[in-house]
Amino acid sequence: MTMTKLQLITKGFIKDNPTFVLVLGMCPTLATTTSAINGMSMGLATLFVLVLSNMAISAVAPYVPDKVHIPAYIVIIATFVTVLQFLMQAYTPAMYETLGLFIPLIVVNCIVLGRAEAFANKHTVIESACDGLGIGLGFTLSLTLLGMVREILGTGSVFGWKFITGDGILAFVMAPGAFLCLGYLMVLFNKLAKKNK
Amino acid sequence: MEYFLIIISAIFVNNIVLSQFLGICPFLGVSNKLSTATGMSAAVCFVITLSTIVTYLLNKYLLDPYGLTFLQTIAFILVIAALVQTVEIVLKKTSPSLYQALGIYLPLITTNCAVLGVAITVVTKQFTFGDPAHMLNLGEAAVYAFATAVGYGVAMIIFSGIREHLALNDVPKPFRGIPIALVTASILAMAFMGFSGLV
Amino acid sequence: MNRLIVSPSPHLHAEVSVRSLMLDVVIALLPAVVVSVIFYGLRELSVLAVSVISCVLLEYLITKYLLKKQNTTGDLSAVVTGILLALNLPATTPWWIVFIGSVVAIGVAKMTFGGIGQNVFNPALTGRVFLLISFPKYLTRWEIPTGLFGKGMGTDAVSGATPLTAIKEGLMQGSSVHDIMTAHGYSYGQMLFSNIGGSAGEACAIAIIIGFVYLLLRKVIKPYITLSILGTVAIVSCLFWLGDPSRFTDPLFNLLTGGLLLGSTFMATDYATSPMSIKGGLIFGIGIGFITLMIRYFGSYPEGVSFAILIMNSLVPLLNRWFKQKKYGRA
Amino acid sequence: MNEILHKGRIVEMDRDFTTVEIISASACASCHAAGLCGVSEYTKKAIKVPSALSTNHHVGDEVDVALKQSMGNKAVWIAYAIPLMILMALILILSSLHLEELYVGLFSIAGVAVYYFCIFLFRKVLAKEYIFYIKN
Amino acid sequence: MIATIVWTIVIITVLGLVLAAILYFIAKRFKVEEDPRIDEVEAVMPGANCGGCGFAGCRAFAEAAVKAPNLDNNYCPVGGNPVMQKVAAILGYEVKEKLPMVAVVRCNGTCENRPRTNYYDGLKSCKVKAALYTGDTGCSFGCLGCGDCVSVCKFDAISMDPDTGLPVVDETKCTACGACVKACPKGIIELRNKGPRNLRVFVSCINKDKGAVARKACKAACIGCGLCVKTCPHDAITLVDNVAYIDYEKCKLCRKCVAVCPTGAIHDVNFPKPVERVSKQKPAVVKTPVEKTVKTEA
Amino acid sequence: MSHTFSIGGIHPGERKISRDCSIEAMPVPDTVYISVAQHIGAPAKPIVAVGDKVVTGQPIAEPGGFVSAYIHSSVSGTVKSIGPRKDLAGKQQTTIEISVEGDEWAEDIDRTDSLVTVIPDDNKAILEKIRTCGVVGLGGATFPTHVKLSPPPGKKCETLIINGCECEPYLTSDFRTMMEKGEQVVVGTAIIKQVLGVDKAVIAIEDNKPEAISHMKEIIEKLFKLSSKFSGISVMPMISKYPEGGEKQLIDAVMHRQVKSGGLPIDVGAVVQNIATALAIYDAVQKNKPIIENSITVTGDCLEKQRNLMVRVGTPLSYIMDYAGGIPADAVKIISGGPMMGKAVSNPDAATLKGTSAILFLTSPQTERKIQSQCIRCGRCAEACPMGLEPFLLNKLALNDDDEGLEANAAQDCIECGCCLYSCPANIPLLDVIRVAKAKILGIIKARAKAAAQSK
Amino acid sequence: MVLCLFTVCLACSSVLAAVYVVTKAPIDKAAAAKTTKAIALVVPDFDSDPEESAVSLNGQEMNYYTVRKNGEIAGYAIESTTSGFGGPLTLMVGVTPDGKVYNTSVLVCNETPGLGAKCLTDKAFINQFKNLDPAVEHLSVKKDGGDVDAITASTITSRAYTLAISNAVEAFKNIKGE
Ligand SMILES: Cc1cc2nc3c(=O)[nH]c(=O)nc-3n(C[C@H](O)[C@H](O)[C@H](O)COP(=O)(O)O)c2cc1C
Ligand SMILES: Cc1cc2nc3c(=O)[nH]c(=O)nc-3n(C[C@H](O)[C@H](O)[C@H](O)COP(=O)(O)O)c2cc1C
Ligand SMILES: Cc1cc2nc3c(=O)[nH]c(=O)nc-3n(C[C@H](O)[C@H](O)[C@H](O)COP(=O)(O)O)c2cc1C
Ligand SMILES: Cc1cc2nc3c(=O)[nH]c(=O)nc-3n(C[C@H](O)[C@H](O)[C@H](O)CO)c2cc1C
Ligand code: SF4
Ligand code: SF4
Ligand code: SF4
Ligand code: SF4
Ligand code: FES
Repeated sequence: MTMTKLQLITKGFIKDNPTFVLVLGMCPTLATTTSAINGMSMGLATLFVLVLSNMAISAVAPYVPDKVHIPAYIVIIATFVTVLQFLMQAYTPAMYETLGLFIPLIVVNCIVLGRAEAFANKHTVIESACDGLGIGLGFTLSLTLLGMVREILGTGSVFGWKFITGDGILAFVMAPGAFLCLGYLMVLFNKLAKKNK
Repeated sequence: MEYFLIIISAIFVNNIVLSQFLGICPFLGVSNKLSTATGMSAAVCFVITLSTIVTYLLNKYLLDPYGLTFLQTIAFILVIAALVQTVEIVLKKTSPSLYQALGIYLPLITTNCAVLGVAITVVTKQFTFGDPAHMLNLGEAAVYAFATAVGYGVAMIIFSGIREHLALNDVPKPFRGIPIALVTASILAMAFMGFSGLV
Repeated sequence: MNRLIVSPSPHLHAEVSVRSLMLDVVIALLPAVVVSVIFYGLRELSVLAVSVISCVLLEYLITKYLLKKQNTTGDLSAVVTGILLALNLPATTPWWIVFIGSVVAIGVAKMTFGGIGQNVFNPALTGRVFLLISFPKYLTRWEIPTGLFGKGMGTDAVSGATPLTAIKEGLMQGSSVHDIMTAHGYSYGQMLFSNIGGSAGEACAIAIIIGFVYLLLRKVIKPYITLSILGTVAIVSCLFWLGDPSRFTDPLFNLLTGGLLLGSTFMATDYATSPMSIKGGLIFGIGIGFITLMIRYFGSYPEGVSFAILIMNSLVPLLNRWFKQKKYGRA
Repeated sequence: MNEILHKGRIVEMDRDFTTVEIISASACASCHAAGLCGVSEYTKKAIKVPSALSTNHHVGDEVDVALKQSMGNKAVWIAYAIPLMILMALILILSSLHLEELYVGLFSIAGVAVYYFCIFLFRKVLAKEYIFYIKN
Repeated sequence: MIATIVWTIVIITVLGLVLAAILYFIAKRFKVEEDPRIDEVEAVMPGANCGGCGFAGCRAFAEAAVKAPNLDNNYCPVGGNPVMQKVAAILGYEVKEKLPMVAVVRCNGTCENRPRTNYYDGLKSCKVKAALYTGDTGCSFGCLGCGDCVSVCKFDAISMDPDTGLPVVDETKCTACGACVKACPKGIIELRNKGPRNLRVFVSCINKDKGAVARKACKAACIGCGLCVKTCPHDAITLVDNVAYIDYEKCKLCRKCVAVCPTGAIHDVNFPKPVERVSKQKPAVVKTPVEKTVKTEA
Repeated sequence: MSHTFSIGGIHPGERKISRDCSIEAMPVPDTVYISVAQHIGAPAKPIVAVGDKVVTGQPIAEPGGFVSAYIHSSVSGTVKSIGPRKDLAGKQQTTIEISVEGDEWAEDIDRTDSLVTVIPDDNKAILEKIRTCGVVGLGGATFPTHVKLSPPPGKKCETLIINGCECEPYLTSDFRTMMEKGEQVVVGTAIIKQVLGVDKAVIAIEDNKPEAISHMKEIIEKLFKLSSKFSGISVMPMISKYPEGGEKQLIDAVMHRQVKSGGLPIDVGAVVQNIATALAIYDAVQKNKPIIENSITVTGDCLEKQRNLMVRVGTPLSYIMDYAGGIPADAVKIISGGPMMGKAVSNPDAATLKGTSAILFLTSPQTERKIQSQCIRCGRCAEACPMGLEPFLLNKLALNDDDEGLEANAAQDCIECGCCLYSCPANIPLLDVIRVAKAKILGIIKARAKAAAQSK
Repeated sequence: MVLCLFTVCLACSSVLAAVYVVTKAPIDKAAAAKTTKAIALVVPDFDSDPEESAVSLNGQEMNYYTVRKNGEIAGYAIESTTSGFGGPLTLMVGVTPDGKVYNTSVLVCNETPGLGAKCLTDKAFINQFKNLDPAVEHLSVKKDGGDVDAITASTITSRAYTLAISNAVEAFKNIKGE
C-alpha cells in the first residue's frame, strides 16, 4: 500500500490530521493559537523543521546504525530548530517573541520525531519531504483554523481585521478558551470527517 | 518567602498545564487512571527537577562563559535525553524488579515538552517578585522546577480522578475520551484563574 | 390472570422524585428571588427571565436535536441552574451576556458531560465564571439597588462597588479596612437585610438563610457542607483579622458579603458536584472556605466563592474515592 | 483489586519460573498514535513470575500479570520520590551555605547517585519484595 | 567568532557522543523483535476488535496467527474466509474453509403465539428478568424480549421486532461473532450454517416441556411429537427432552419436516416458494419473523 | 431505651393493617403440592411413591445433603404424583402432590394446646428432634435450623437473638404469634438457649409493637418463676426502622458488633432465630410436631378484610386467595412475603412453602415503577444502605462490567434489602442491577477460593 | 558507529555555526531595532543611537535613554514602573527637553483583558498623554481631582498609568538637575 505523493501531502489534512485525529503536539496547538496569524506562524515553523529534518534524516538514515538513530535524529532535529530560531530572531523578531518558548520546543514535538522514526527512516528523500509537507500542512491548517475560531470569538476579528466593535468573548483568547475550542473543534472535525467518508 | 512565592506561583497561579500549556500530550494521554497518574507525576517531578539542575549548571558553567547560549535548545535536549536514559539504566542495573514495576513511565517522559520547557524557562525567565530583572539562582531554580512539576502532578491527579469518574458516566459518544478531557481542562483552567494575583 | 405485574423487590417506592427535589430548591430560592426583584427592579426580573428561559430552552433543544435523548427539562434542574445563574449576575447585565452564560452553563458544563447528574462542575458557576473572565466590564459593574420602581432599563444606573471590591480597591490605595468601611458606611444590619451593592443573590442574607432552613427541613440537603464552609471562613478570617485588623476584614463581614451565603447554601450543595460522604463533604467545605478567603485576601479578584467552589468541584471525584462512608463489617 | 495489571503472554515456563512477556506495558504502546510516534518504544519486557503462583497456564496463554498496587506505589516512592527529596534537601541546604553553585549542584547530584548505589546494594531485598503474579 | 564556532562543534559533538553511548546500552537491552508480519496481518483484519475469534482484539489475533504453526485454531468469524485467505497468503499457510455461519433465533413465541400471563416491571434486561422468574408468558424457555442480544451486537445485526416482540437477525450484517449467543440467558440464539444460497431449515423452539404443557403456553411450540424425526429422509433430526433439533451438517433442505410439523415450529428461510403443509391446521406462523430475507449474491 | 443499627436504614411506613386479626386456621384444601425445595441447601429426596397413603406429619422426603431438611406431609391422603410443578416464579420444581382424605395425624404428635414447659436435658436428642421435624428458619432464608444450632467447633455463641422485629411493612404474623403463642415462643427460646449453651437471649421487638413488648415481658417473668431455664431471657425494644430485622443489622443493634464481610453471625458470637422458628422448635421438641403449617398474613390496602391465617404447607396460593375473597379488582401485584423483600407472584397456582409468611396485594399507584431518569448523585441510596455500600456506584460499575471495581466496592456484601431502590428519586433500578452483579462477584470469589484450595 | 554519530554531530554543529555566523549581524540589528523602535514611539525624531543610563527617584533606579538629533538632545525615553491591578505596569515615557510628555507606550502590562488591559488599546485614554504639559494639566484621574479621564471601570489601572507618567516627569527633573 504505497501512497502517491499527492496522497502523502493531503493525508495530513483530514485522515491523519495531527491535531484532531492523532492528537499530537498539543502544547503549541493550545498555546500559540490566540490568533489566526500566530497559529499559522507556529504551524509554518513546525512545517519548516518537519520538512527539512525529514529530508535530512531520510538522506542519512541508510548510514546511521540502528542503535544510534535516536540520538542522531535528535541532533539533526535540534539543529534545524536552532537554525529556525536564528532565522526568526533575525527576520521576524516580533513573531519570535510572541511564540517564545514554543519555537525551541518543536524539538520535542512528538510529530517531528515521530515522523522521523516512522516514515523518513524508511523512505526516500522526496517521499519524506512530501510526508513532512503533508503532516506539516495539516498541522498548520488546524492551528490556523483553531487560531481563527479563537480570534473571531475572542476579539471579533480575523487575521487582525476587526469586524465588530467592542470586545469579543475574552475567555477565548485565554487558556480556558484554548481547551474549549480544541475540544469542540475536535468533535466537529471528527463528525465531518466521518460524514465525508 | 521567595521560595514560598515561587511555589504558590508555580503550582496554582501559573500552573504548567492549565496556564502555561506544557506537557499536554502525556497529560491527556496518561491521566485516565489515578494509579498511573500518580506514578507518572512522581517520575516527572524527579526528572524535571534533576534535569533543570543539570541544565542550569550546563548553562551557567559551559554555555554562558563561552557565549554559546544560542546552543541552549540543542544542548539541553541532548542532556535531558541522556539523563532520562541514565536514570533508566541506573534503575535497571540497581534494581531490575523496581525497574520492571516502573517501566511504564520512563519512555513517556522523553517526549514530554514540559521537561525541556522548564529547563529553558529557568535560564531565560526573569522573575518579577521585587526585583524585575532578577534571574533565578540555583536554589530558586530547583524550587521553581520542583514546584512546577508538583503543579503538573496536582493537575494530573485531579484530572485522573475526574476522568475515572467520567469513564463510568454516559458522556455523549462523540465527546468520550480526549474531547471531554479538553472541556474539563477548560473549566479547570477557568477555576484556576481565580488564583491569579495570589503572588 | 394476565394483569399481574411482576418485578424484582422492593415493591414500594419513596415519594420523592427528581422533580420534587428541584421544586423544593426553586421554592427555597424564592425569597432571594423576590427580594432581588424588589431591590433591583424590573431589570433583575428580565435577567432572571432570560436566564431561566434560555437554560430550559437550551436543555430542551440539546437533548432533542444533539443528544437525541429522553427530554429532561421536566425535572426542573435547568430552572434551578437558570435562577442561580441570574442571581449571580449584576442586575445590569445585558440580556445577550446572560444568554451566553446559559449556553456555557447548560451547553458546556452540563449537557456536554451527559446531562443531569453527570457533570463535574457546577453549571451555574461555570457560566458565571466564564462571563466574569470574558466580560469583566459588565460583571464588575454593580448597581446600587434602586427598588422595584426605581430606574428602568435605562443606561444611567448608578454604579457602585460591592463591599468586597471597595475593600480591595481601598487596600490597594493603602487605606485601612476600618476607614474604608466607614467611608462607605457599611453596616451589618444592611448586609443582613439588603441594600448593599452586589449580585442580585447576595442582596439579602436573611432571604438566603430562610431558603437554607427550608431545604434542611425538607431534607433536600444536609447541613454539613454549608456549615463547614461558613465555619472555616469564620475561623480563618478571625485569625487573620486578629493578626492585623487594618488589613484583613472581620469574620462577620466575610460571612455576610459576596456570594458566600448563596454559594454555600445553594451551589456548594449541588448533588452532582459535591461529595457523597459526610467526611468528604466536610473537607470539601473546608477547602471552599479556605480558598475563598485566600482569594479575597490575597488574590486579584475581590471575590472568590465561585472559583473556590469550582476548584473543589474538581476534587470531588477524588474525595468520593478517598472518603467513603463506613461499610458494615469492614474495618 | 488495587493492582497494576499488565497484559502479557507466557513465553517460557519451567518448574520455578514462568516468563511472561509484557505486551503493552508502556502506556504509549496502546496509544492510538503508537504507529506514528516512534519514540514511544513499543517494548516487550520479560517478567519472571514464580511458577507456583500460576497454575494451569500454558506457553502462549495471554495472561494478566499483576503487581500489587501498594507495591507499585512503593516502587514509585523508592525510585523517584525519595531521590527527589534527597536532591531538593541537598540543594536547599547546600545553597543556604553560600557555596559555589557548581559544587552545590554536583554534590546534590552525587547525593542521588549515592542513593541509587544504596538501592543497588539492597537490590536482593527489593527483588524479593516486588513480586509479580499472574492473574486469571 | 572562531572560538564560538570551535566551541559549538566541540560541545555538540561531545554531548552527542555521550548521549549515544548511553542510548547504546538501552538499545542493546531491549531490542524489539517484532515480527513484521504481525503488522501485515493486522492490516487485513476487519479491525472490529470484537473478540469473536477468542483473542483480545485484532492485533492479538494477528500475533497469535503469526506464532501458530497453522491456522486451524485461528479463525476470524467476522472477516470470514476472504480475510482468512489473505492472512494465509501473508503467512504462507493453508486455511480450512469454514462454512459461513449466522445467528438464528430459536423462539417463535410471538405476541400472538404466546399469550401473556403477566407484565414485567423491572429493569429491561433479560439477565435480570431471567434471574427473577421465567417470563411474562406461560413458556419458561422462550425469549424474554428485553433485548440483551440486541445491545451486545457490535454490528447492529439484531433488532427487536416490535410486532412480534422477538429479536430479528439481519443476515447481511451478522458476522457470526457469537456475542449474542453468550448474552442470551435463555440460550435461544444459535450459530448455524448459513446454508447454500442462504437457505436454512431449523427448529425455532427450545421448549423442553411435555407437549401438552408446551402447547398451552405457545401455539408455535415444538411439542415433541416426533413427526419430523420420522419424516426426515436424511436422519438429520433428533428428539431430546421433547424438542427436535436439526443437524445442519446432515440437513439437505428437502423441507419435508416443515410440511409435517403440526405447530409450524420448523422454519425454512429464504426459500422462494412456501412449502405445502400436510396438516390441515393453519400453521401458527403468522409471518416469518426470524430472518430478513435478502437478495443473495449466489 | 430503644436500640437500632448504626448504618443507613429507611422508614417505608408501617401499614400493619392486619395487626388486630387473630390467627385463624384455614380449611385444608383438596390437594396440596409440597415442593422438595423448601429450604436453602440441597433439595430433599422424596421417600414416598405415587399411590402411597400418608398421614399428617409423616415424613415424605429426607434431607438431600448436610445442609438440607426433612419434609413432612401436611395433610393425610394419597400421593397422586411426584414430578415437576411450577413454583411462584414459574420455575419447575419437583413437587409431591397429595390429595387430601380426612385429617389423620401421625400418632406421636401431641395435638393438645397444653403448654409444656419442662425442657428435656439431652441436647443431642433435642437437635435430632429439630432435624427430624424439618425445622428451618422461618425468617426468610429457610436455613436448616439444626445446622445453625450446631456451631462449628471452636466457635462459641454468646448471645442468642430472637428476631421479633418484623420490620417489613404490612407483615403481622410474627406479631400475632407473639401475642397468641408467646409462652411457646419463650419456651422455644429457652430450648435454643440450652442447646447453644448461652446465658443470654434477647428477644428483639420493634417499638411499633408495644403490646408485644409488654406481653412478652410478662410471659418471661411468669415463666422465670417456673424454672431457672428461663433465666437470662430479655426483651429489647428496637427503634422501628427497616431493615431492623436483618440479621446483620440486628446483631449490630443488639451487640454493637459487626459481622465481617463473608463471615457468619457465629463469628461474632451471635445466633439469630426468628419468632416463628422459635415456635417451630417448641412444637418439634415439646410436641413432636414437624413444620406442617405456618401463619400467613393476607393483607393489602385494596383487600376488604385483612387476615392472619394458619395454613398447611403446600396449599395453593389461589386457594388461599379464594378463601380470602378473591383477588381484589384493583390489585396488580401479588407478593409472597413483605413489600420490601418479598417475591412477586407470576404463577398464582403455586403452593405455599414452609417459609411463606404473607400474601400481599398491591395496587398500581403503590407499586408500579416510575419512569427512570439519570442518577442525580443525591446520595440517598448510599445514605439508606444499611451495609454502607454505594449503590449508585455499584450500579455504574455493573453496567460497565467492572468486576474488580464491584468487588473492591463490596457488591458481594449487599443484603438485597431494597433500601436503595426504594429511596432513589430518579427511580433507578439499582437493586435489579446489583443483584445480578452480586451473584457474579460471589461466583468469582467462590471460584477463586476453590482454585486456592486446589492449589494447596 | 561512533564515527557515524561523530560525523552527524560534526555536520550539524558546522551547519549551526555557519548559520549562526550568517545570522548574527541581522539578529543583533533586530534586537537593537526593538529598543530603538520602542523609544522612537515616544520621543520626537532623532538620528543618534540611544544612550542608556539610569537615574534614581526616591531611591528607585529608573532606566532611561537619551536621544539626539543633530547632536542636540531630542528627548528622553524613561522606563517607569508602578503597580497596577494585576501586577507591575511598566511604561516608556517620552519627555522632551522642555519637560513636556511627548508620548507614552506600555512595556509590561498584566492587567485584566477587557478592563485594565485597555490601556494598551484605548485610543481616547492614551491620546490624553500626547504632548501633555504637566505644568498645565493635573496628572491624576478625575476621581482623584485630576484631569485624566480613567478607562471605564478601571480606575486602578488608570491611576497606575498616570502615576507612572508623573514619576517619569519627576525623574526628568532629576536628570535635568544632575
Ligand atoms: C450458604 C449458607 C451457609 C450458611 N452456613 C451457616 C453455618 O454454617 N452456620 C450458621 O450458623 N449459619 C449458617 N448460615 C445461616 C446464615 O447465617 C443466616 O442465618 C441465614 O442465611 C438466614 O439469614 P437471613 O434470613 O437474614 O438471610 C448459612 C446460610 C447460607 C445461605
Ligand atoms: C433486609 C432483611 C430484613 C429482614 N427482616 C426480618 C424480620 O423483620 N424479621 C425476621 O424474623 N427476620 C428478618 N430477616 C431475616 C433475618 O436476617 C434472619 O434470617 C432471621 O432472623 C434468622 O432467623 P431464622 O433462621 O429463624 O429464619 C430479614 C433479613 C433481611 C436480609
Ligand atoms: C475580575 C476583575 C478584574 C479587574 N481588573 C481590573 C483592572 O485590570 N484594572 C482596574 O483598574 N480595575 C480592575 N478591577 C477592579 C474593578 O473593575 C473596580 O471596580 C474598578 O477598578 C473600580 O471601579 P471604577 O473604575 O468604575 O471606579 C477588576 C475587578 C475584577 C472583579
Ligand atoms: C440542592 C441543590 C442545589 C443545586 N445547585 C445548583 C447549582 O448551584 N448550580 C446549578 O447549575 N444547578 C444546581 N442544581 C440543579 C441541578 O442539580 C444541577 O443542574 C446539576 O448539577 C445538574 O447535573 C441544584 C440542585 C439541588 C437539588
Ligand atoms: S447477531 Fe450475534 S453473532 Fe451475529 S454479529 Fe451480532 S452478536 Fe455477533
Ligand atoms: S433472544 Fe435471549 S437475549 Fe435476546 S431478547 Fe430473547 S431472551 Fe433476551
Ligand atoms: S439492596 Fe444492597 S445495595 Fe441496596 S441498600 Fe440494600 S444492601 Fe445496600
Ligand atoms: S438515590 Fe438514585 S439518584 Fe440518588 S445517588 Fe442513588 S442512584 Fe443516584
Ligand atoms: S507534550 Fe507538549 S507538545 Fe506534546
